[in-house]
Amino acid sequence: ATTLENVKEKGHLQCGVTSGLPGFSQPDEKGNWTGIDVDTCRAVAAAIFGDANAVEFTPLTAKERFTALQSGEIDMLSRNTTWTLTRDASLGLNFAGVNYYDGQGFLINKGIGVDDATQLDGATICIQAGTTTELNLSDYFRAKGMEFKPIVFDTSEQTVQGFAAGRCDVLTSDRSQLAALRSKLSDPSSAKILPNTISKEPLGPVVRQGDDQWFNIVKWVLSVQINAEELGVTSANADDMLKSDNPNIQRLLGTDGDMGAKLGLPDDFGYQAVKLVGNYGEMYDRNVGPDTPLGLDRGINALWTEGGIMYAPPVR
Amino acid sequence: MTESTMKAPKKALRPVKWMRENLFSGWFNTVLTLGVAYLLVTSVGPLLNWFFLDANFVGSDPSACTGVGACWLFISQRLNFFIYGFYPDELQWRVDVMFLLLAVSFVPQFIERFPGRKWLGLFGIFGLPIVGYFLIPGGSFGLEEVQSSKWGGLMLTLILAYIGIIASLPIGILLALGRRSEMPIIRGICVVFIEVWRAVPLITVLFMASVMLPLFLPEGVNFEKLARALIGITLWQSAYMAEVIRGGLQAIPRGQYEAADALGLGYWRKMGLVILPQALKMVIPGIVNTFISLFKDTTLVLIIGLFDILGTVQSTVTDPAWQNVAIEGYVFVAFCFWVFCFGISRYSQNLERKLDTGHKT
Amino acid sequence: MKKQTIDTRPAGPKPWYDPRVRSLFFQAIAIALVFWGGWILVDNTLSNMESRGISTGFGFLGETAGFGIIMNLVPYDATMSYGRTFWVGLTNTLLVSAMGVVAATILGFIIGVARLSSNWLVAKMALVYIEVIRNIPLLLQIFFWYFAVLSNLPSPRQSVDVGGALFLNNRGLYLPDPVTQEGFGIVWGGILLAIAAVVGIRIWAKKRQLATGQIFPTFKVGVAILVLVPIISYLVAGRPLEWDLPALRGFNFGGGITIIPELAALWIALSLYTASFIAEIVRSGILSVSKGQTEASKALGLPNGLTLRLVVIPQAMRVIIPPLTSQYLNLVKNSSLATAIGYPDLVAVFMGTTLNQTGQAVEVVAITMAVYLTISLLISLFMNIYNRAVAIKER
Amino acid sequence: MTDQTQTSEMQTPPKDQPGKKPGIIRVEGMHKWYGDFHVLKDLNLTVDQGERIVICGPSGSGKSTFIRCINRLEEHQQGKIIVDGIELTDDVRHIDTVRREVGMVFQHFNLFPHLTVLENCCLSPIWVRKTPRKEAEASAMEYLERVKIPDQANKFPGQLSGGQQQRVAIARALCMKPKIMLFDEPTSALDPEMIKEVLDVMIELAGSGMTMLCVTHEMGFAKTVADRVIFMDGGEIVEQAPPHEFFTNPQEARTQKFLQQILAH
Amino acid sequence: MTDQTQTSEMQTPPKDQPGKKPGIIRVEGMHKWYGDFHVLKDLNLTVDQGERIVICGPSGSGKSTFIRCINRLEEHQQGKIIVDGIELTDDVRHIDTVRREVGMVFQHFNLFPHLTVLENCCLSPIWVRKTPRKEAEASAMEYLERVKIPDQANKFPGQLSGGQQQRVAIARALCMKPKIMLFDEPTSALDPEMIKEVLDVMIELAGSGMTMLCVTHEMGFAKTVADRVIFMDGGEIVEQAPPHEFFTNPQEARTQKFLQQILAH
Ligand SMILES: Nc1ncnc2c1ncn2[C@@H]1O[C@H](COP(=O)(O)OP(=O)(O)OP(=O)(O)O)[C@@H](O)[C@H]1O
Ligand SMILES: Nc1ncnc2c1ncn2[C@@H]1O[C@H](COP(=O)(O)OP(=O)(O)OP(=O)(O)O)[C@@H](O)[C@H]1O
Ligand SMILES: [Mg+2]
Ligand SMILES: [Mg+2]
Repeated sequence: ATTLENVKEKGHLQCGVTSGLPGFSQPDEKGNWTGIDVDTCRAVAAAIFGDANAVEFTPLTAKERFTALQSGEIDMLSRNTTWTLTRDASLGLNFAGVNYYDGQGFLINKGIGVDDATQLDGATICIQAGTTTELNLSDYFRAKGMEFKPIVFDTSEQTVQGFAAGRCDVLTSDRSQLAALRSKLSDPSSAKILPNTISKEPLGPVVRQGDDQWFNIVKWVLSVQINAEELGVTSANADDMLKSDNPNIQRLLGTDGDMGAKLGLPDDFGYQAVKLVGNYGEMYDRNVGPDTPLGLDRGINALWTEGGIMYAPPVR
Repeated sequence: MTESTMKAPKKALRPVKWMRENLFSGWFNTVLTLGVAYLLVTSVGPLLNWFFLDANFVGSDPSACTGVGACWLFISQRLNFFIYGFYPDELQWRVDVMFLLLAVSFVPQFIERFPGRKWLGLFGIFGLPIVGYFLIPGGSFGLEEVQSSKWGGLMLTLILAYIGIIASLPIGILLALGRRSEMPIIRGICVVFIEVWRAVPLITVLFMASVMLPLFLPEGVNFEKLARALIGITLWQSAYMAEVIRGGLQAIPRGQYEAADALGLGYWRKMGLVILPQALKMVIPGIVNTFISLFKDTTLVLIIGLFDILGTVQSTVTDPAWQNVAIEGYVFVAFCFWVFCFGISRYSQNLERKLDTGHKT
Repeated sequence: MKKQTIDTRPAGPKPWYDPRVRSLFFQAIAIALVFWGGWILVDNTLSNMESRGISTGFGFLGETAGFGIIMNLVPYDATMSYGRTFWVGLTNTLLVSAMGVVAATILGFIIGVARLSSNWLVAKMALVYIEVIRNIPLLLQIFFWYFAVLSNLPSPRQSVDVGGALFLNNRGLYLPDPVTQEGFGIVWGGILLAIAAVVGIRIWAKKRQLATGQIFPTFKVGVAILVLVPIISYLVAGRPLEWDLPALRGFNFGGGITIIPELAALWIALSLYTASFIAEIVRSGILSVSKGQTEASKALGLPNGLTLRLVVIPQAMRVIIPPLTSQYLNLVKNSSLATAIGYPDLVAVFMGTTLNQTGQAVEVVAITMAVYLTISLLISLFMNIYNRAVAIKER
Repeated sequence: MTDQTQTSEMQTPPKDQPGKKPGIIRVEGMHKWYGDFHVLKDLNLTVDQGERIVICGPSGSGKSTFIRCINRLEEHQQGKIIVDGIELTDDVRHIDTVRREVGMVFQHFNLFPHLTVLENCCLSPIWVRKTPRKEAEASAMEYLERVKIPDQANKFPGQLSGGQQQRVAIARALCMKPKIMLFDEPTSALDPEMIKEVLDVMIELAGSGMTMLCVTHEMGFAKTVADRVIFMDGGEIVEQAPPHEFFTNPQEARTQKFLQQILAH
Repeated sequence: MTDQTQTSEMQTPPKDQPGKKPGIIRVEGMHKWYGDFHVLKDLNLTVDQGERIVICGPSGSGKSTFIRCINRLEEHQQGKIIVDGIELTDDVRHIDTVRREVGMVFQHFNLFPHLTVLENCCLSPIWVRKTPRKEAEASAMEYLERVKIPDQANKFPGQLSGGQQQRVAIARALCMKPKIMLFDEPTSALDPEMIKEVLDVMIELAGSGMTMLCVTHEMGFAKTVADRVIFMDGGEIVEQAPPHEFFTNPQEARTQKFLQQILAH
């Protein structure tokens, strides 16, 4: 059976997320998940079922995530995962797009008195296991002819704990996370983020290979959200926009054409996704934007029209 | 002779004599005593201060903690999460009912001569899982459904250990019988099964169960993550259980087997009516000890992302709102486990002693 | 004897009433079931993997790993292969297991004997230790030793400094590394000489005891020789040894030998935890030797020390060995909890990062399980041989 | 060998009681080995219904092995054993049928310690003979009365003295309503006072016409009740004769030596 | 109190063998308590070198406790025990010296199961007396011959029968070349055939002039070898007399009752 059929039969979408990363996916005390990765899942659920809550989350460590997806344990993985060639090609996975453009950075203990990554020769560095970060770091230090000592933890929580306990001088991760992780320190001002970005980290949802329909669904739900922002459709004005005579908006919200049917979805899937979850900008602002504890500027994640590189193919 | 009323002579005052015999007999013992006493005196004081005197118990937010002593406030504020995980507040009575039933069926086991404690125990073993099966997840009898992903904390720890031990019992019995079978191939299969499971670390088992299992199963067959963790734990545990039960089977004298044969009971009746009842009773302490170790091992589900009690604590100690509460959190979990394990192990030791004497008479 | 015509039933039973045939039949079914189940499993896995586009095979072991590992006993850097990461992880697992087995055994025996001490205070402290430690999950103890203790250690700049040679901070324990210089051969010679001398003395002393009954203080003399001869040869050779002292370089110490906190925490936790079980095993082993044995020994005039050494311990050992073996096995398995605190053992490195980077879950997990199985079987085998050697001969 | 068999048939006293089936147990040229050790050598024996046979002989002579072969607790490798017309072969049905007809009492009682006396007695009737529980219990109580311990019915074996336990074991075997009873040194694990209790019960049982094979060294018992005494040595039946003949006029040198020893003791 | 002690001294038959040290064991007004339980009450006894004493009495009368006090496996709390001129006090040196002079044979043999018979015998000579192994083994073989089991020297105790084990235990005690041998019911854990084996060895030993204290209920042995029979009851020495007198003409009512019981048996 196709993944879509399986999902419909189950009545919910099974989505793999991190076990706790502010802004991306994090459960609150009641077990309600929030974050941009979580919203990506919810949008897919909304598109399929018209119900943004028809989704269940499987918290995964970085080590477990691909195996869980490969084995069919989850239907899609939305867990700040970097798109690389190997992962696309030999792990049997497909990246359905990018919901956050990131780059690897360093969080350092102010006490060591460093303000550039090139001064980190001989440093002890905390990393999370099973990430591209582990590989980038090696490459970077090797290229610069520097040495380092990696301390590899299973979860980002333990990584912060290790850093907080003084086990390492530096914590490395995607820049988006550094701020979040720093906020978990008991004294956030004791640490600072270095300006260097040592890698490209396009993060996005992942599906298994071999089911193009499902791949398309996830890819186009994400594209719809980005396009919605571009077209000015928000969850607040989605109902009004149904009456819009902009053909782009009409196709987007399913009032015109059979875009949904081509994907095996209801025609109003775009409307549901935007109405129930919001467009990309809303997702961003709600979870990681400047008004959140993470306080991240849009930066390169702004729409291409606004100087960023967030660009989605047209719904046509 | 009339002197039988004579009392034993007393060499010295009791406490002095006791100390001389038990603490200061010989220079070696004296040195030891003084050394240990010094260590005790120097460590107990600061510990007591941290635990009680300087500790903060009351308040409503993190600022109530002074940071000098322990911040027990953190525990009391998050207790609900530690016990029930994400289980919805308004439905927690269901879990409470299970806790109560658990207590009702097992606390009397510690009390000799409690009327009907055998029946309560049997209810605890066979009835409780059934009640729990309907009560905790809900979804039937008009109970609202609660996804297993919302279960957590102490409750999850208990569920894992409890189901693990009870489900592994029958499998363990079959494996033990198989390992003592006269058929070499059956025996071989059981030996291999038992030894392989006993050789691999639980976390590899859990890893396989939690993320790889669907790979081995036909497409479309799927269980919940929790169910899969349980399958892994149960199979792993059944190998240990089999070894415990095998010990009991071996301890049954050959005459019992022969007498059952002479009465014309077939293999299954011989085992079911004569051998197993005796063997199982004999190994109850072993089973209880296995339970304790399983109970402790359930903490490993943290590594596969289930929020058991250690998982809930681990996930909250990094809460930036609270300063340095890791130790308090760990001490709290340690205390919870200690109370359970120590209690149960005491019980099993009692049992062992009782079975021991019961054997001779 | 006349054959009576009693209706005896046919001599050979019908096949399905013959227990031998039945047993063959059941076993055939069992085998068939196992193979069938195994085949289903393999078939499912293969078809699932194929349909999901997961590559199979062990070719990945030759690919470049590209990630760093903090501690390696075999040479390793990021340019080496995934296959090499396996050896790094395995040697790290073996290291911490071996250290744990040694420490837990020593500690366990001491505490087990302390538990039986006539000194009330010592006995009670041993009891408290055992009851506290063994009733708390090991993972929690590892967390405690790692996170709670680590955060109370000083940073490298404020290291605890012992004589400028030994440093302790939250990056680990730094020890001087001996670097041999020219002429160290003499010292090696001295050491070999001392060992040979001690062995010789032992043989001689034993012979003399057999011949004359006199007992030579082999132990004290042996220790003296082992200590003095190497020292003298060291001095004679002109101190041909330099110490590579650890020193603060940049953020961290360089040089010397480092014991990283992950290893230390795991080792301490494993040893303390396992020791509490071994202590109980030792105690019950000693108690299992009947009082009659000690009485008989005393009646023969053997003093307490000899009674313990010649009568009690040899008999206790046979009770101690089997449960001790399973504790060793547990310790090795428990060392896999390393992954929770970032010690690069087999599970953390190989079943962790390597698995994740390559995505070859089935192959990696299979290799890992095979390794643990092999270790277990080897330990069991070794202990069984020992156990057979100390077993009591019965009629 | 054949001559010995003939001798034994000749020595069997002709039974005059009517309705007795001849040859309820027939052992013909039976051999048994434990590995390479030849325990039982060419045994031939015919026991008629109602006969009471005592088997004696030095330790290790194969007495226990022999009677255990009769209800196939041990397997013989050569020759025939026919019990109540059924030959003991590998056929599981035959074994089950024979075991139902043969009660056995062991030296060490082998009562089931986790069941009460009554439950011990009812186990086989209920599960093997499928008797309704009520009925089984009633009949068990009858047998317990016969062995004079009805008042102990609800105690556990561990609470009884050795003599009482052995009597329960006898009652348990009788509850199967067997045609044949086998006793393997039923009194040798008992204290002297208790031996009498058990022998009394056995003598009463012998009086009721039950077919009995009894391994024992209680020569008094043999004299009182046995129809025939069989002497075994080195895995062979050396001599068999009615008790008065056996004790007063043993034929074989080995028998004479054995009798001297045990009577001197 | 005193009168009884006097009686006992009077009843001791005068020794006429030359060179015998009088009073190799002297027990004077000895009391022992287990907690509050008064086990031994004012015991007085003198044993001369070469005397053979049999102690009997009902179960629980303190016989074992008494002889265990003599090599201080139990501690007495009041009175004196002087063995071979050394008083048993808390002083470890004295205890060691005394234990070297006193061999003991236990009811349950207490052989060391992990050592061969020969090693069992050589243990004390080698480690306590510092005898060269060769010599120790030669002398052990002699004693094993004396107890008639030299051929078992290299077996382990678990491979021997009870009677053989007890004989090894005797040989082991003799290997220390003790001046005194204590036996605590050495035959009561044995099967009847084996009792004789062990008693024969003990009788032979008695013939060689060894000082022996033996707790036993084998009255035949007492009659054959004892110089004096001591009867204990309730922790007291009730009566002591040479065997013929003791058995034919006991003085005390308690003794008479006891003798009736065991002789009737
Ligand atoms: N399972 C066995 N394997 C090997 N040899 C055995 C086995 N059982 C018994 N034997 C041997 O077979 C012989 C006969 O044993 P059996 O028990 O029949 O003797 P017995 O006449 O009953 O002796 P006892 O009077 O001591 O009970 C003995 O030599 C014994 O050692
Ligand atoms: N360790 C002990 N603690 C307390 N009471 C004891 C102890 N050992 C023996 N007793 C008691 O002391 C009394 C004398 O025991 P002892 O063993 O000396 O008797 P005995 O004459 O040797 O009896 P038996 O013939 O049964 O061996 C008994 O009542 C016994 O219960
Ligand atoms: Mg027998
Ligand atoms: Mg006694």
